[in-house]
Amino acid sequence: MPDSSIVILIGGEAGQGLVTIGQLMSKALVRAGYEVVVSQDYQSRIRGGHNTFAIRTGVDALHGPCEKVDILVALDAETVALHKHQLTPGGIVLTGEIFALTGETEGLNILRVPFKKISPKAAHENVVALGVLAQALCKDLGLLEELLRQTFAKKGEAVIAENLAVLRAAHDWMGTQSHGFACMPPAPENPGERMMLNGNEAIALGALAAGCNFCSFYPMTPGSSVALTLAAKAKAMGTVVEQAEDEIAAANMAVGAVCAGARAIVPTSGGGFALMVEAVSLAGMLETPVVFVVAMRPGPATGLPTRTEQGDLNLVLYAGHGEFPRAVFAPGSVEECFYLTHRAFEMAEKYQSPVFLLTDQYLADSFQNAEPFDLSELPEIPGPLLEPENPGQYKRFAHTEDGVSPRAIPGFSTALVVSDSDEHTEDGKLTEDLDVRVRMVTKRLDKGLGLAEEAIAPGYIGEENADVLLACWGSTLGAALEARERLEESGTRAAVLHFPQVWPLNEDQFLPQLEGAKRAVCVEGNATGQLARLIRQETGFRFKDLVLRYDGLPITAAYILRGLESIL
Amino acid sequence: MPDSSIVILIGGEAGQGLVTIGQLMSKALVRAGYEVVVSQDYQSRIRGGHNTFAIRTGVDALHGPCEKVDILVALDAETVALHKHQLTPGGIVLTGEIFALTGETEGLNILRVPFKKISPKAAHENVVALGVLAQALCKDLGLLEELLRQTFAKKGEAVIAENLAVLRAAHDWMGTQSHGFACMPPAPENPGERMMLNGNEAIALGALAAGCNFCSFYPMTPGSSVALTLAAKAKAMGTVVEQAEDEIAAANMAVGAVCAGARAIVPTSGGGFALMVEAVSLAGMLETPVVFVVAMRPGPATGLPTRTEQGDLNLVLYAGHGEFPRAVFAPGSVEECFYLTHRAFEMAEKYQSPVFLLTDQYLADSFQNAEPFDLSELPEIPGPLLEPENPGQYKRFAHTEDGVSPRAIPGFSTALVVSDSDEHTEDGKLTEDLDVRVRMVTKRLDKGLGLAEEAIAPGYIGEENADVLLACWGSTLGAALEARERLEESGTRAAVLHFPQVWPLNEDQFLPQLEGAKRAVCVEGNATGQLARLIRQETGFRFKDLVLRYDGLPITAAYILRGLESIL
Amino acid sequence: MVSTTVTPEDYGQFDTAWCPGCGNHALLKCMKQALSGLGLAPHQVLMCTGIGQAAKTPLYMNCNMITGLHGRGLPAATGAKLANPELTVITESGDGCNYGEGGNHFLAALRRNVDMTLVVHDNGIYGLTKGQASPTTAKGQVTKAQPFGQPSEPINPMAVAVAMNAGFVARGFTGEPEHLVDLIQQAVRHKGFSLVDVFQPCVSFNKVNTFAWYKQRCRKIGPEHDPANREQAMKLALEFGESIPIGVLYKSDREPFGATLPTLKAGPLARRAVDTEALQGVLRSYL
Amino acid sequence: MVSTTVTPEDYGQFDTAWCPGCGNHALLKCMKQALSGLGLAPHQVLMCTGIGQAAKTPLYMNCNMITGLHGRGLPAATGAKLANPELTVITESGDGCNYGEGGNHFLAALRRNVDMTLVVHDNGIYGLTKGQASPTTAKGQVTKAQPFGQPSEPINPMAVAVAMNAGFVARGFTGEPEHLVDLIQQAVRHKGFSLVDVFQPCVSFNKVNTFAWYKQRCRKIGPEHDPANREQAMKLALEFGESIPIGVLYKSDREPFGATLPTLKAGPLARRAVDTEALQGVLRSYL
Ligand SMILES: Cc1ncc(C[n+]2csc(CCOP(=O)(O)OP(=O)(O)O)c2C)c(N)n1
Ligand SMILES: Cc1ncc(C[n+]2csc(CCOP(=O)(O)OP(=O)(O)O)c2C)c(N)n1
Ligand code: SF4
Ligand code: SF4
Ligand SMILES: [Mg+2]
Ligand SMILES: [Mg+2]
Repeated sequence: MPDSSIVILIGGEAGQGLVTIGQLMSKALVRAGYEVVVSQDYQSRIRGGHNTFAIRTGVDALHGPCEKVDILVALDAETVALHKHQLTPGGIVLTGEIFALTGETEGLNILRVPFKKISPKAAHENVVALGVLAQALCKDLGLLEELLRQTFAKKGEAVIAENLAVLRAAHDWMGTQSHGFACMPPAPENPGERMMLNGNEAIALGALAAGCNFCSFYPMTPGSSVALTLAAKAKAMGTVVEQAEDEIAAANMAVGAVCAGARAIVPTSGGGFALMVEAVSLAGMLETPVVFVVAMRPGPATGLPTRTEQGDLNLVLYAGHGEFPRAVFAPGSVEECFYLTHRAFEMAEKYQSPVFLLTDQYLADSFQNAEPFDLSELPEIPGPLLEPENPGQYKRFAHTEDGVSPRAIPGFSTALVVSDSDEHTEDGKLTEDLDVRVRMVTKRLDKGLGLAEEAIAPGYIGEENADVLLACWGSTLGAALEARERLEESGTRAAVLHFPQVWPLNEDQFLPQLEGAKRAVCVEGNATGQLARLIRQETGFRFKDLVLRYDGLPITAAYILRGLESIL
Repeated sequence: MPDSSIVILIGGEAGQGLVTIGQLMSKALVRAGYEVVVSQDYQSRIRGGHNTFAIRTGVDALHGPCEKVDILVALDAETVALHKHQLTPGGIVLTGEIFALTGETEGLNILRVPFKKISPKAAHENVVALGVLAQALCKDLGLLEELLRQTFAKKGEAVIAENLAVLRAAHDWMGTQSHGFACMPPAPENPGERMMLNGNEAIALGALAAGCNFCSFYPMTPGSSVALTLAAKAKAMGTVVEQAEDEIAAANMAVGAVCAGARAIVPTSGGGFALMVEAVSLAGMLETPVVFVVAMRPGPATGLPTRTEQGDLNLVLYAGHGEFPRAVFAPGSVEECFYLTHRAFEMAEKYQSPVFLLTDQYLADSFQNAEPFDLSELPEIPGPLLEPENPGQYKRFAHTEDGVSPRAIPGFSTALVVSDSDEHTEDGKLTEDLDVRVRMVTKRLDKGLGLAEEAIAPGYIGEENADVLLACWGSTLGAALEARERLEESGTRAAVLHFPQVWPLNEDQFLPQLEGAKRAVCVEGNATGQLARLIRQETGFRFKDLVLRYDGLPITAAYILRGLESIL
Repeated sequence: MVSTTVTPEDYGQFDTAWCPGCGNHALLKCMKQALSGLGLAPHQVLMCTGIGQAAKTPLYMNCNMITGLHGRGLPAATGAKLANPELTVITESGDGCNYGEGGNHFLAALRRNVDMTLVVHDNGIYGLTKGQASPTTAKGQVTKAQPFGQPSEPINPMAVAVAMNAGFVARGFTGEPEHLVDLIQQAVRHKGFSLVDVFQPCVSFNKVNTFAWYKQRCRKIGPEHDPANREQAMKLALEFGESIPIGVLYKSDREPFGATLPTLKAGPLARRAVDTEALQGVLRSYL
Repeated sequence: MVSTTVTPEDYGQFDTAWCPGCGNHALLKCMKQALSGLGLAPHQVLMCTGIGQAAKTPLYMNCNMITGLHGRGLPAATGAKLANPELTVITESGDGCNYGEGGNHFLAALRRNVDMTLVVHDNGIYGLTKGQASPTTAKGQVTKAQPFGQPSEPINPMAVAVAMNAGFVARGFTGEPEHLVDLIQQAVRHKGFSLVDVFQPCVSFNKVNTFAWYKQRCRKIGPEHDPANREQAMKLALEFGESIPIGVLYKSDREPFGATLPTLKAGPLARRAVDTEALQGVLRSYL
C-alpha cells in the first residue's frame, strides 16, 4: 500500500503559537476519523529559534513520522528556507504577507495568506491558519468550529464568535484561491469516539488507571509533562503531585510515600534520572514498587535538551549500585504508553521492585489518535496488605517461595513495618549475619525470575523467515513498521521485531525469529547499538547490521531505508 | 607447591586495637623478608562487635586471603568461639586470662597470656601480643623494636623504653611456654627494602606519582582512605584535598578543577558513586580527564557497608546518561593498584575522558608487601596545553583525526576556553545544528577507539589449552592464582585469565584463550556474573560455569575449589 | 487513635552498636520517653532516617522504620507524611546527614513546613565513618580528613531555620534529658515542621565538643523569651560561644504544608480506591 | 595582570536565545560593564554556570566558560578556583539552579567562603523549563505544575546568607543597571564568597514579579546602613514586601577559604610539577 498520508508542517519561532494551530488541527482531523501522528521539533528556548509541528494524517493506519511535507505552514521566512526541499510535488506553502522570503523560491506553490486582513486582531492569526488549512484539505468547518467553541468556552460568547468569524473568513478566502492541492480522501463514516493525546499524557493516564496517586518530580524536558498532566488532573483525581527540591528528593520521596501506602510515579529525563540512581538501589533493597519514567533526550550531559534519542537504555538497565531485579518497558506508540504504564505498575506492585518506562522526546510530544482506553480490560493490580493476620509476628521481608513478601503499610494495624537499607533480617533490621545476607540476595533475585516469566513477548510483524528483520524497541516501532511496508512493496520480504519490554529478556520469545531471518538489522536511536549489545549479552545473537540515528531527530521509515541501502 | 603459609588471625572488638597489632606485626614480617597478605573483616560500628585482622605470611609468593588459621590471637572470648574451627592441626590460640571461653574448647591448644602481669599499663597490651607472636614464630625482636621506636618516636624515650620492656617481657614469657608451634622457616637473607601498604594507599601513591594534585571526596567506606592518605601526605606533596558537601559536589568540583588545570581523583564507594553518575556524563561531554575510584562493597543501598563485593561493574560501565567513551581498570593486587592508577591517569589525560578504578573493600584494606615502586619506569603523562599557538583561534573541541583536541586551560594565555555541557561546536558553544551534533558524537566515540587499542591485555597464567581456565577481574586475582596452583597439584591443568582492565575489551587479547580452554569458569564476587555477561556481550563467548560469591567476604582459593567441585 | 497507657517499655529495649558513653544512648531513652509520654503507640510512629550512628536509633526501639540513604531521611519522611497524614513521622539522623549530604532537603523541609519532626543528633563529626569534619565541626578542628584544620565555617542550623521562618526551632542537649524530652514532645505536637538540634557528644571522634564542653556552655532559655519573637530568636540562634542557649528558640505561626491542598484532604493514600467515574471524565477530556 | 584598557566591547556582542524584554539582557550588559570596568580582560575570567536561561549568559560574552549541570555551577567554580586562585571565577545562574537543585552547594559556598562571586538571576520561576515554581516563587502563585498554588514558603536567600555569616551579601535589580554594575564590581573585588541576588523579570512565565512589580518595591539601601552590622543586615534581609531593599546588605570580615592552607600557596595547579623528591619521601614512609 503506497503512502497515502499527507503531512502538514507548521513552522516558525517559539512563541508564535504553532503548537496551538497544530493541536487544534490534529484534534479536528482525529475527530473527523483520520489517523494522525505528530512530531514536534523545537529548541531549548522560549521565544524565537525555529520550531516545527508536523501533522501526518490520512485514512490508512499510520505509524511514524516522515520527512516529506505536503502543506508547509510557514509562520516565518526561515521555515520556507529550511523546509522547501521536503515539499512533495504539488505541495503548497502557506505564508503570511509581511515577510520577504530569502533564497530560491522558484517552482514553489506559495500562497500568501492575508493574515492581517482576515483577522484584524493578532490574537486570531492562528485561527486564520486553521481556516485556510481546512479549505486546503476540503474539510468543512464543523469540527473546527466545535473545537474553537470548547477552547474558548471560558472566555465567553463574544470571543467565540470573533474566532468563528475569522475561521470562516479564512476558509472562504482560501476557497477563492487556486492552489491545486488535492482534497483529502473522505474519512471513514461514523468514526465513533477517538482520543487524541501525546505519549506523556498517555503515560499519565495509564498511571491514573493503575491507581497511581502520588507523583514527585523535578522539572526536566521531556519528562515533565507526565507530571504536569497529573497536576492538571489532580483536582479530579486527588493525586498528590509534589515538585521536589531536586531529583534525589523526588526519588526518595516516592520511596517514602510508597512505603507509607502510596502508588507512585517519578517522571524525569536522563540527566535527572542519573541523580536518582542511588535511590533506585534503595527501592531495590527496600523492595519498594516505584515506577520511574525516563523520557530520553540526546546526551551526554545537557546534550540536545529538546530533541530525541534512545541513548539511556544501558543507564536504566544498570542504574543502582549492587544487584536487584527490575523491569524495563519501552512503549512503541501513544496507545502502548497507556497500557504499558499500567503494566509497569502491575509488575512493580507484584514483584515489589522498581520498574522503568523508557520513552523519548519524540513519543512524549507526539500526538496520536487512539481508541478510547478500555478500563475494564485492565487487570487488577495487587495492593499492599493493610492488615496482616498476625500483626505481632509481621515480618516485612519474610521468605516465601517466589521471593515476594507480604507488604504491610505502617499505621494501619499494630504490625511494625521495618525497612532497613542495610542488609536486613526478615523483620527488616540491619544484620551482619552473612548467611542471612546470602538468603536475602537470593530472595531478591528470585523475584527477577518471576519478572522474566511474565515478560511481554516482543511483537513480530511479518511473515516467518523474512529476508530482512528489523529489530527495534520503544518509539522506533512506527518507523520500522512503515519501512517494512515499503520493503514489502519493493519486493523484499520484511518483518519487524519490536521490544515493548527490554528487560528481562526471555530468549525463547524472540531468538528463533532473529535466527530465522536472513538478515537481522537492529534499528536504534543511539550511536552504539545498546539493544543489539543487550541481545548479544543475553542470547549470544549478534546483529551484523545496525541502523542507528543520533542526530536528535526521530527515526523515520525513509531513514531506515537509506540505512539499509548501504547495508543490503 | 603445597601451601606453606602461616595465618595469624587477630580477633576482637572494634576499639581493642587489633589493627595496631596486626599492622605492626605485618610490617615486621615484611621487613624481615616475608610475604604478607592481610585481610580485614570488620563491622559497621566503632566499638564492640567482632572484627578480625588476618595476616597470611610465608616465604613463598602469596596471592590471596585464605580460610585457615594457625595462630589465633583472641582479644575476646567470641573470637575463639567463632574461629576455632578454622584452626589447623597444631595451631595455637593466644588469649587473655580474664575472660571465660564459652562452648567447646577441648582439643584446642590454648595459651592464656597474662597480659596484665606482663604489662601493668593497659596501653601496652597490644605490645604484649606482638612479643608473644614474635616468640611463637621464633623471630627475634630486632625489627619489632625498631618499629616500636619509630611508632612512638614522637612520644619520647620514656614511652619507647616502656614499650620495649613490655615487648621483651612478653617475648620472654612466651619462651617459657611449651606450645609446640613450629618456627617459621627463615626469610630470604638481605631482602632489601620492601614496602608494606594497602590497596587504597597504593592508589593514593599511584595518583601522586601520576601528578595528581587535587582530590575532592565525600567520606564513604571503603573509598575514603584514598582521600585520607592523600590528606596525610598533603603537607609533603601540596595536594589540594577537599571534603565536599556531598558526592555530587565532589564530582563536579573535580570537573571544575580539571578544567582549570588540576589533575584530579575522586574516591568513593558504590552508593556515593551512584550520586556522581550525572557528573560522569558531564566529564564525558566536556572531555574532562577525571579519575574516579569506586571501592566496592555489597549493595544494594547501604548493604553491608564494611564488607567486600564486586557488584558495581555494570554501574561503572554504564554510569552517565548518553554515550561517551571511558576506561575501567580493576587492579588485582596492591602493586597493581599503584601502577594501574598511574595508567588510569595516563589514559584519562590522553583521551580526555573519565576513567575508573574498581577496587573493593578486601583490596582497599589488604596490606601486602610490594617491591619499592620504580618511578623511573613510569611513562610520562601528557598534560594540558597552557599556551596554545594561536590563542585567538583556539577551539577547545577542535576536530582531529583521533578525536582528541588540544586541551587548553583558562587563564594561562589569551585563549578563551569554552566548554558547554550542551552539544557544542568546535569552539565549545551550544549548538542546535544537528550535523554538528553527529560530528561531535563521532569525535567523542573516536576516542574510545584509541582507548580500545591501548587496552591492557588480560593476564594469562598457566599453560595453553588448560583443562580449567579461571577467568576473573580485580581483587579476585590472588585467590584464582592460588586455586590454579592447588588444581595443578591435584593433576588438573589449570590457568588463570585475569582482567586488570575490564573496559574497553579487545577480544583478540583473550578470546583465543577462552575458547582454547576445555572449561572456562568465571569467578566473580557478585551474584549475577557481571564480567561473564560483559564478555558474552562483547565476544559472544558464554561461560557455562560461574563461581560467584556475594556474602561479603573475599573470594579465597578454597572457595573457588569448593565451587569447582560442584561444577566439574 | 491516641492511647494514654503507652509506656517507654512499649518501645522495647535493645542492644546497640554504639560506643559506651556515647550521647546517643541518652537521646534514644529520651525519644522513647517523649513518644510514650505523648501517648503514641509504636505502630503510630514512623521513623525515617538516613545513615550514620544517629540514624541507627530506630533500630533500637519498636516502631515503624525506614532507614534509607545517607542524607535522605527528610525526603522519605516527606513522602511518607504526604501519603499518610495520620502517621507521626519523625526523622532522626546526624549532623552530617542533615546539614551535609542532605542540606538541600533541610532547606526544602524548612520551606515546606510539613507536619513532621526532625531530630538531629549533632555531634559535630561524622561518627560512623570515623571522624571526618561534619558541617557543625568548628573551624580549625583537626581530623584525619582535615589535617590543616576544618577550613570552613560551621553551619548554624538554628540561625538558618529562624532566617527561613521555620515552624519550630529548638536545641537540646543529651546532658539535659528531661528538658530534651519536653522539647521533643513540643516538637512532635507542633503542627508543621519542627527542628530539634541536639548536642550529642561523640566520645570516640570529637575530642573538642565533649560532654563537659557542652555542659559548661548550655544554658536553658528562660520563660522570658517569647518564641514568637523572631528577632530575639535570631539573637539566641547566633549565640554560640561560651554560652549556648538551649530550648525553644522560635515558633512561627505558619500553617502546615498542604493545609489548603485539596489532594491531601481525602486521607491516607493507601485507603483510596481509583475513582472510576472521575477517571472516565479525565479520559473523555482527550476525546 | 590587570589591564586598564578593557572595554565592554572586548566582551563582544552576540545574538541571544532569550525572550525580548527579558531582564537577562540588562544583566548581561551590566556584567560586561562591571568586568571591563574592573579592568579584567575576558581571558582572566572564568564563568561557571549551571543550566537554565540565566546560565546561558556566558554564551553571550567573550570569556572562559564551563556550562556544567543544572544546579552545579558552584561546585565546579569551587574546584576551578582552588585549582587556579589567580582566575576571577564567577558563577551565574538562576534561582532554580542555586536555591533549588543546587541548594546544598549554596549552603556549602556560604560556609567555605572561597573567593568567588555568585550572581543569581532571580526571576522567581523556572524559565527554561517553562514556568514551574522556583524556590523564590511566592507562596500561592499558580503555575502549571502548582495548579493549587505554590505550596511552600519561598526561600529568603539574603536572610540565609546573613544567618550563615556570608562574606558579601547583596541584592540588585536589572531595572537599576548602574547600581547593579557597582554591586557586581564590589562583589568581585570582595575577598571571599560574594552573593549578588538580582531581580530579573521573566516576561514569559512570571506574571506576578514583573518589572513594574520590582520597580515599585526596590529601594536602594542608603549610606546610613553599615554592612558590617549583622543585626541591621538581617532586618534588611527580612524586608520583603511593599518595599524591598537593594544594595549591599552585609559584609563580614571572614578570611577567604584557604587563607592559611599550605596546599593552596604554591599557585595554580597546572603549573606544578611532581616534586619527585617529596614523592620519594612519601614512598619511603611505606618501607
Ligand atoms: C551516599 C553516601 N555517602 C556517604 C556514606 C557514608 N557515610 C555513612 S554515615 C556518614 C556520616 C555520618 O555522619 P552523621 O550524619 O553526622 O552521623 P553520625 O555517625 O555522626 O551519627 C557517611 C559519610 C553513605 N552511606 N552514603
Ligand atoms: C539535573 C537536571 N534537572 C533538571 C533539568 C531541567 N532544567 C533545566 S533549566 C531548569 C530550571 C531553570 O530555572 P532557573 O535555574 O531559575 O533558571 P531560569 O531558566 O529561570 O533562568 C531545569 C529544571 C536539568 N537540565 N538537569
Ligand atoms: S562513634 Fe561517636 S557517635 Fe558513633 S557511637 Fe561512638 S561515640 Fe557515638
Ligand atoms: S523565559 Fe523568562 S527568563 Fe527565560 S528568556 Fe524568556 S523572559 Fe527571560
Ligand atoms: Mg554526626
Ligand atoms: Mg529562574
